[in-house]
Amino acid sequence: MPVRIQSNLFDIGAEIEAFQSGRTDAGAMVSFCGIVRQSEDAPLSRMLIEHYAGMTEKSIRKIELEARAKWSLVDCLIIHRFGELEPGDPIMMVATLAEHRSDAFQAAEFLMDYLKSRAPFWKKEFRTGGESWVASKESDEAALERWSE
Amino acid sequence: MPVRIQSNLFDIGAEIEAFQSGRTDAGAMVSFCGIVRQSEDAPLSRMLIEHYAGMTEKSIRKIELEARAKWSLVDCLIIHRFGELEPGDPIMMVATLAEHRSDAFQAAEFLMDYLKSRAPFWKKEFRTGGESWVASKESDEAALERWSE
Amino acid sequence: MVEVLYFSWVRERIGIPRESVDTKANTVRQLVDELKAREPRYDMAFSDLSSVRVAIDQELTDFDAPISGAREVAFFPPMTGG
Amino acid sequence: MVEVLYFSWVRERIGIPRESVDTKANTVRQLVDELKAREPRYDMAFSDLSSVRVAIDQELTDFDAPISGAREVAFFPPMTGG
Repeated sequence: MPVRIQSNLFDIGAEIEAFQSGRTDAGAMVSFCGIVRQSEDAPLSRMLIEHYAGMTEKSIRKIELEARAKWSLVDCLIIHRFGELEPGDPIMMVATLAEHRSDAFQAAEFLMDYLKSRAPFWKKEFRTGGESWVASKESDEAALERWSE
Repeated sequence: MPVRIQSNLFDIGAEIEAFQSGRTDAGAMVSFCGIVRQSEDAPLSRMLIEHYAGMTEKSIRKIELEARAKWSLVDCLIIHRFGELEPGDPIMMVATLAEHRSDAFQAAEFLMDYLKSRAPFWKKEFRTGGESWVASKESDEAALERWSE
Repeated sequence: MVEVLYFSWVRERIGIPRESVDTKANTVRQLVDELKAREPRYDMAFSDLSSVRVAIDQELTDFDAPISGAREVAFFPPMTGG
Repeated sequence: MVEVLYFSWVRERIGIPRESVDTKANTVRQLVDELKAREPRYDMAFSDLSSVRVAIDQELTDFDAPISGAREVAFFPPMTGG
């Protein structure tokens, strides 16, 4: 169950390939990748991601254990970057391997929902008009509720 | 909106990389990959996928148009193989690019649910004990209902 | 004349992937009845219609659909893609 | 003595990423009140507690949590990972 917190760029395709290749025990793989999105209205020059080093990996491992308790997973992979990023760069990725597709999909969505608002990362955007911290969305907090039944 | 129906093996990582690289207009990418799963109880030697050549691409394009009408997608990719496959081989993949993660996730799940039971493919498994056509699952038919609200 | 196609175990039971059929049937169900009357292998393939699906001109439909004007009628089990 | 950490705009407003604080507070809320009484920059950082989150020893908690025995208290805005 690899969890990696890194400032280095990573290659989505190579990570997915390494995660799945040679395995014959899973019928379904789901991946999610968050990418620094450019905007035409307010061009983004770069993004800075701050994190709480001592807490980050610990909180992500906790989220991962919850996912493994809720669904039948063969494996999962979580990579999240911090530091300086450019438009088009991958910010983070999650991949899940399961026997069946519904476990793989649900676990990936659950991991994403929790990483969004429970892992200690903060994004700052540098645009032509100035710099600002990305605000959390009410919809992200609301997304967590669907997992609490 | 690439749709490819092919007998050749494809490289999941390379496909995902080619699909996303150089793009800065999407903040979220979701991929699903179906893999020939090995079983310890009844070892699988190979899988054969038959399809209805005239209808396959047409039916997949129709499913794709429905997904694009329901969610805001930047792009999507669908690859499905036919012919002879080995354990561990990718069977098919779907990838979606969207501004936001919920569109990317939902469209990918929708595409998978429809490809499972509305695209004209039939799988045959060759095991030590004999060969048999994979039976459709009631749960796959039921999965379609959630999209009809 | 209509082109009739068979896939998966329907094809295996009937023994051929396709054939041209000269039919007087108005609906898919009538075409199935004509085929079943021909030979036991058709009767075996169509013994349980709840496990057979049909497409006319490459669009999924049902057994009550009219086949007038159809170029291609295909019979197969529920699909198992993905 | 407790180690107090600040992140994102809480850090920017207070001007430092961490400091050791000698405190008599029993709860997080009392610690915040002590800090606010120090200097305007703390008052500004903690002016709206509904937009500040707190972790004690790297576990998310709330402002009523006791801080006795805590080694590390961190303040930050709602997280925006993923």
